[in-house]
Amino acid sequence: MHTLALAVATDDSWIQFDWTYLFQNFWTATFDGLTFGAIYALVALGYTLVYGVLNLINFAHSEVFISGAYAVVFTLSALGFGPNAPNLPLVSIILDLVLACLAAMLVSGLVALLVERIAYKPLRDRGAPRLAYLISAIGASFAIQYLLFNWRGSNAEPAVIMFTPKPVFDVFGTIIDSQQLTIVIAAIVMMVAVDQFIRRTRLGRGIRAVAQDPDTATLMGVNKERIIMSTFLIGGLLAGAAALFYVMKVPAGVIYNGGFVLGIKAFTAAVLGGIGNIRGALLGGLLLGMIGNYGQYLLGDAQWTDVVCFVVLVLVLMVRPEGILGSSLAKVRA
Amino acid sequence: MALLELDDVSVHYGRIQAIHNMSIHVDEGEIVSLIGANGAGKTTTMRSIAGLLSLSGGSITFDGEDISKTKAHLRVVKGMSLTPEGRGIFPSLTVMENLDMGAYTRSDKAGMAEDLDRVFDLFPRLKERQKQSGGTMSGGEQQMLAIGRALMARPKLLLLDEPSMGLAPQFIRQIFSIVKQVNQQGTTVLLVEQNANQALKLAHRAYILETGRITREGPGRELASDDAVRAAYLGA
Amino acid sequence: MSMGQAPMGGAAEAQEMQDDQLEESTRKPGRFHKIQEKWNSLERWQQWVFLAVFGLIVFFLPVLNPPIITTEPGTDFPLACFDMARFALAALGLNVVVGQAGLLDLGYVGFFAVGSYVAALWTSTDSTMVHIPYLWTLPLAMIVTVVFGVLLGVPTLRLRGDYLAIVTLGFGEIIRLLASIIPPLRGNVGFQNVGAPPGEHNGQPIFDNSHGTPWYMFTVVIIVVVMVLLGNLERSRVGRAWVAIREDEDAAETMGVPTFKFKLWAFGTGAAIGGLSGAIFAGQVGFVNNQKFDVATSMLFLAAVVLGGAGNKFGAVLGGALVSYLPNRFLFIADWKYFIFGVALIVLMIFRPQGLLGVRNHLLAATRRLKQWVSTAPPVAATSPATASGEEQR
Amino acid sequence: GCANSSSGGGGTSAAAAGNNLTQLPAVTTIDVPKDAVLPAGDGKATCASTTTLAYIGAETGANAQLGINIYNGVQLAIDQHNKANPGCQVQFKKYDTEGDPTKATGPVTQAVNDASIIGVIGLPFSGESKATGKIFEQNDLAHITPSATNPTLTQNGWTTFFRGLANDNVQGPAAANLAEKLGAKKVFVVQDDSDYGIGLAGTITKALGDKLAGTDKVTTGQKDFSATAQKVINSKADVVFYSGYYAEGAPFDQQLVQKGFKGVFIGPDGVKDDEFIKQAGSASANAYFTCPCIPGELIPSFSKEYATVSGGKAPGTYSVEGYDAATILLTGIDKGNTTRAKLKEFVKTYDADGLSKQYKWSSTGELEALPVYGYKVENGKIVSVGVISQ
Amino acid sequence: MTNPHDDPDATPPAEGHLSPEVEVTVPDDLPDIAEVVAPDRTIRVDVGEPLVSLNDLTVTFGGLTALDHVTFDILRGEILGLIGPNGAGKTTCFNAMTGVYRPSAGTVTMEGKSLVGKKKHAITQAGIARTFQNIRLFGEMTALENVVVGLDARHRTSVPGAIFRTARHRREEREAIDRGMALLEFVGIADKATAPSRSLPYGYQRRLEIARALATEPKLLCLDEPAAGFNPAEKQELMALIRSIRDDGYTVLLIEHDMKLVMGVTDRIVVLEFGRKIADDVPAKIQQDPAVIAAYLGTDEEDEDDGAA
Ligand SMILES: Nc1ncnc2c1ncn2[C@@H]1O[C@H](COP(=O)(O)OP(=O)(O)OP(=O)(O)O)[C@@H](O)[C@H]1O
Ligand SMILES: Nc1ncnc2c1ncn2[C@@H]1O[C@H](COP(=O)(O)OP(=O)(O)OP(=O)(O)O)[C@@H](O)[C@H]1O
Ligand SMILES: [Mg+2]
Ligand SMILES: [Mg+2]
Repeated sequence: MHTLALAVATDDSWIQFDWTYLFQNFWTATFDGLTFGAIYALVALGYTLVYGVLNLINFAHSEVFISGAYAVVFTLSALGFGPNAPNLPLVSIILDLVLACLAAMLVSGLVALLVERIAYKPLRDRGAPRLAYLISAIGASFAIQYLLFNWRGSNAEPAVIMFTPKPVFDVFGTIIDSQQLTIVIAAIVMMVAVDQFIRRTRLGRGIRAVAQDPDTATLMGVNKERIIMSTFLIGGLLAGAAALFYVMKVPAGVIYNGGFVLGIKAFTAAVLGGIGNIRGALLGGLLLGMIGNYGQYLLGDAQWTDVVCFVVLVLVLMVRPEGILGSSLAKVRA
Repeated sequence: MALLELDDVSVHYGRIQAIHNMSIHVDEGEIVSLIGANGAGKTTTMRSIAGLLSLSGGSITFDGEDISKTKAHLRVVKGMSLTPEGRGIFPSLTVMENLDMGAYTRSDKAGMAEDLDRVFDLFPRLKERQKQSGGTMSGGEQQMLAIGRALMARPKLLLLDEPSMGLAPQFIRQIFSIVKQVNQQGTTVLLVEQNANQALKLAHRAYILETGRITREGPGRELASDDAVRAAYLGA
Repeated sequence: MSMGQAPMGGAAEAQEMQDDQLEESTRKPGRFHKIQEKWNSLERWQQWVFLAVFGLIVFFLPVLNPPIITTEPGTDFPLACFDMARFALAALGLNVVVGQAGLLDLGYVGFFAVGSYVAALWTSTDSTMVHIPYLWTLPLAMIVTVVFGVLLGVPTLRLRGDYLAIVTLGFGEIIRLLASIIPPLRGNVGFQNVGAPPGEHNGQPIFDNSHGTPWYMFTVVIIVVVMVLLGNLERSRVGRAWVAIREDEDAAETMGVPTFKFKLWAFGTGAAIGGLSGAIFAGQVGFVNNQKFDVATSMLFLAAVVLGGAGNKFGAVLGGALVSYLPNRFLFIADWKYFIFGVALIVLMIFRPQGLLGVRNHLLAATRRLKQWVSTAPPVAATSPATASGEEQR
Repeated sequence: GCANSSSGGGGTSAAAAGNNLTQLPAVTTIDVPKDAVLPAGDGKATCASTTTLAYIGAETGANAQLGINIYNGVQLAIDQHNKANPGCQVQFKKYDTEGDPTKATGPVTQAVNDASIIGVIGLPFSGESKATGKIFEQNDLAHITPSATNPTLTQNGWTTFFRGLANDNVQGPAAANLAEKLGAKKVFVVQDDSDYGIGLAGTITKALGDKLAGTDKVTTGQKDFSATAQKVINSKADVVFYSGYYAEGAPFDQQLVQKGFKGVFIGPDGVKDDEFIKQAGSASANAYFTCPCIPGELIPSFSKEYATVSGGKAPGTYSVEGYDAATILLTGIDKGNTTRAKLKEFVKTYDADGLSKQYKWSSTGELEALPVYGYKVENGKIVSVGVISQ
Repeated sequence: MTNPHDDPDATPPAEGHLSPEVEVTVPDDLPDIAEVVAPDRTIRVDVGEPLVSLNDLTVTFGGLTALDHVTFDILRGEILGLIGPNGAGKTTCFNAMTGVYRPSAGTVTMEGKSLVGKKKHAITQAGIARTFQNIRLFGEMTALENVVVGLDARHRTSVPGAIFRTARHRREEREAIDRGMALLEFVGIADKATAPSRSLPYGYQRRLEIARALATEPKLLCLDEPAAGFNPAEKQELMALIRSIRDDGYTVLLIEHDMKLVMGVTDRIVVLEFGRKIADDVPAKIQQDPAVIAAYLGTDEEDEDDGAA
């Protein structure tokens, strides 16, 4: 191997397509992908909503999410959950999970609102240019991460295991367990609810109006500030829910910078689906989860997952420059 | 009784003063017109009244209440509605949704339906195009939409910033007659117009604005026949 | 360092006044403004003297090692200076893309990485490739990164705004991941003994990876050259096309600006400078592996550009230097330094949303002549406009 | 030992469930070399008051814990030395690299420019060691790394570099040996993208021969391992060797068990940490570890003293190695080697036991005697199963 | 109500005696003029020949036919008015000509060459410039810089040329500033040359848009409602400006709802309604055309003196 080009051309050992393996494991890849994809989707929604209204990539949203995950861990630990799946009746497990979910939503929602008030509101009052928001967002993201770091240290929180997944049914020889089912169904239900909320309610109409022309929206009697806060709040609440599912899936995934990578994935999902579009976020999240898994099975190596995701993103954007469902939030017809 | 009163109002853009100690009033039931050259500060005045710009001096009273510090969206609730210069259509909301936005603060279903009928009567084109998105309407169609939307708010005070801009002649006439009609139904109107002739004929009273200062005031017809005004604004 | 900019007379000054008036709408006339006025009131030769002294201080910064400014004992000051310089250079390149042309690039570190790898592949003892002298890798790195820039740009530059942002972010990640996956790039194992410019002093190589000063001065010279050349670009149809695209892409296209072509040029120019910066960095550290080419570094570059004032090349240099300097200077607050850095970003954006130096695009040369023109121009809106031929005006 | 792992993970040693692997019993004592050199020396040493040793490596950032383990060990050695030797008060300085190769040159240059520093403990990670080895070499400053295990580090011709533990070429075969002892038939190897993980995976793959059931690669920061876990299960392996750090190893093991994996999980020194147990939860019961490190907690005297500098914490991975490295440098100083050149020569020719092992370096800076210890998780604690290398 | 064929001013002043079909290039070496006169511009005197032809031009949006088989020519040297009720398709017609929309049928040709499918900037370089119905200046740039961007359409400096400041680059820059200032003076806002364009009052912004469009040295200048928001006095000035643009050798296509202005300045008027052409004639005839009156002008009772003159 004397030149890189030669290496790429001749040494095919580092990229091999194993289609049979992918097909053998197709359904596993799909269901596993959907589960994580549902989490991406919920987080993606926060990006999409804020983007739709303020035209701004809320880079701190990943920290909104991870704050919720901390809340889940603390709540569940306080309720006695630990490294072993508890031996509790189903009802009380569900109750505990709902409690944890509420706690996470509360914390994430609060953090989202705080970020809005501290990092964005003052900029808005000063009519700052768009790039300033981006940097302020990055600053907020840094600050929250290192606040968590200084508080909790560089290690992930100890695992809290909520329940042992039970097989529910069998599709094409692949077993779908109760955990996967819970996550995917709950995520979809929540997203649909939000979608309907935005499409049908007065607040939703206000959100869309502010998204397009904040000044004129004000002239219609829309309270712009309230709309913006609501948007952050909704995004935060969903991120909180996502945090619960995330901890379910990765009981030891709660670490100060754990939101960052997931946040980028979720943001990618939002763009893939068409940023600003709620259904796009759902679709993008689920797709991205599956695509990553397919890539991994096809190329036989987890390190390819992200490469595959981004390549697919570029390909999709080349065909549909505004993402799959590419129109703006505002275009969701009532 | 004065529905709207500006007392000694000043407005700045940064260090540039756009409005200098302006005092005007609009009485209940009146049509008042504001005339001035490009850049005189008409739009600035309207935006300040609507609350989009903050005052650097003076006060605004509406319906007997000092609203100088009131947020813009609350002024809408109190009963004023501005059709901004450049129309301010929500480009990807449909025509129908745009009209709905006009009634954002209202909750009386029956009244809203009635107003919608009225708007569709005035502008049949809007009825035809209910589902088209606002941004793809032609310039003139957007202007109709903007006025229609303002009517949906059923305001006490209607602020119109150059409603005839970009309209075909027969529509300009229509707009003016609509303004008259709306006024007769009880809405007070403050009208900014470049179409000074018609505006002055329509208005009960008018102000002339030059570089941020009121220079003349009087009944519309009187100003319209004033030679100096004619020379400056009517292109005689 | 600012040949092109020093005499801020004529139109530039007038423009500044105007700009300021607009900026003032968001804040009170601040300290910066007073400095600006003072500066403008100076004679031209005085400005030059100031600049010369300032330039000398900057150039000899690591040697001066000023007490309060120094990053020691935490980290070696000359090396910290070098780090500032390479950040500044990278920020300068990103400024073309983000600040001038308004293309949001969140994967700029990808170009930086490519430049580093070029230097490593062609000079490191761990590389099996043909070896060439280190200094040759600098232009080579620029060429290779431009190729990457074009490869990325051609399919994606048609995308608008934030779609481009995510694609570039993805590009940066792909470069980093490929560096891990492709065996010849040696992933985390990396390349040791990357080359350096030649030269010895007392038997010791001058460009040693523990000697920050020569590296720093070398980089500063490059920065100056790059700034002069970028200044030339800015005051040409290219710079104007970039700003026009930033302001209103459709209108620019309608005014005859081949927007795609110029966006590609912006990308290419930015990429080349990023690659150059990466190659210099690789030479100084002497070791390249796949770490530190992550999204967070891209964000730091972006923060540098915006902090200084997007669109302003002096701002980019200042921002780049600051973003690198602050964590080094405040090493002693240990784990709190990044938290404070994050808060500082927010606070700075709140109090100077347009960046430390604000935007100043001087898109035309010949400012003095302009001043004459403007002062002799007839009053506004001549009632009967003359024809466009010149006779009447002279 | 693992005083903090009160979480009570892993009720039983569950690895046996559902497979026919043998269990290795835990050991409760460990042989410390009888004549191990200790920092106190004979108490009669004299040296200049400026004599300084330095630790260079992570103090902050994500990799801080390893650094803290090490410099606490160093601090302990220096404290003990200074207490015993009133005539020789050695100073201790610390430089923070955050474990980042691109940041390391600054602090290293700063340290080598400080003439009072005559010996260095560090740098902990292979990447930063690579990036800075040349600077030590040029300044003739000896440094003993207590934890960098990449084999190529000793192939640079550096005369100032000394590795205080076995490199990955030794740990790999030892891990294969452990799998053998457990009676494994098929071993699946998963590596991360670190220098360490890749190198180690390479040697173990080689040592496993036809026992290798498959391989996969994961990335740092990865959280979802479902596909990799599925691959392991598809391969029907009874042992998984995870070559990387616990941050990914723990969630991987957890997801592996959740997917139904019944075999044994083996991790190297980068995984051997109480954090692994905390983060993998009950799944950690199936875990074994390999480590070229001696279990410090089984040396009661050390363990007790260590608590005085660590604020009550038990020794961590590489605390003993840091302590030993410092001891060697301190011994050199006590013997009057108070210049960089002399101290380097002293280390080069050093041959004596430390707490953990015999220290005698080859010309390239590798140790000659290299025990690798095995560990496992039992009742939510890491316990040693004794030396596993041959 | 002028007509290019009998108005002596219609032909460019200096070259008025040359016969049609002759191209006159203003030479570079006349020091005074060379700096200000468009260096690449050729003034053609074959006045009256078709410059741009629209043939069966059709544009549809979904089910809506915004332009329906529209055919007309724009003749060299004339000011052509394009009027019609709101939503008749005037702006669409502009957009189809300037490459914003792709026609679903029909052709647009300029001097025999088709413009359909060309990029927007290519169309500008081919010689069509336009202003926007909603002003779209480069807000952060000064007035002069805005104009110079337009001029750049004719510049040839390459990127390396700009980096290294070649002789051509310097010459082009010098010329650009001179010509840019001349254009600003021409539209009457030279003293605002160094003001950021977004701080200019609306009326000046409109003028600046015209100057910027002229800077691209178009053969055809399209103005979309340039008088919107102007008061009658300002409209008078604008009329004079449009005339002088034509007198300078440009062809002008004008969309405008102000009848006084349209009738006063155009040589010929095309009327659209519902996407179809319903009339095409000199202003005097258009005013009498019953179809136009019905569709657009309306019968005016009282407002003689404005709008619909
Ligand atoms: N955002 C702004 N920043 C700075 N100056 C402004 C701004 N908006 C308006 N101005 C200035 O304020 C003055 C008044 O402008 P305004 O838009 O109110 O005028 P107008 O009477 O509505 O004119 P037109 O008839 O052109 O609409 C003008 O000189 C204008 O340049
Ligand atoms: N992108 C689009 N999608 C759908 N309909 C459109 C689109 N663009 C224009 N139209 C419709 O096409 C018709 C013609 O529009 P156009 O803008 O050409 O009108 P115009 O003659 O310029 O009118 P005005 O004088 O009001 O500006 C209008 O009915 C408009 O609603
Ligand atoms: Mg106005
Ligand atoms: Mg139009």
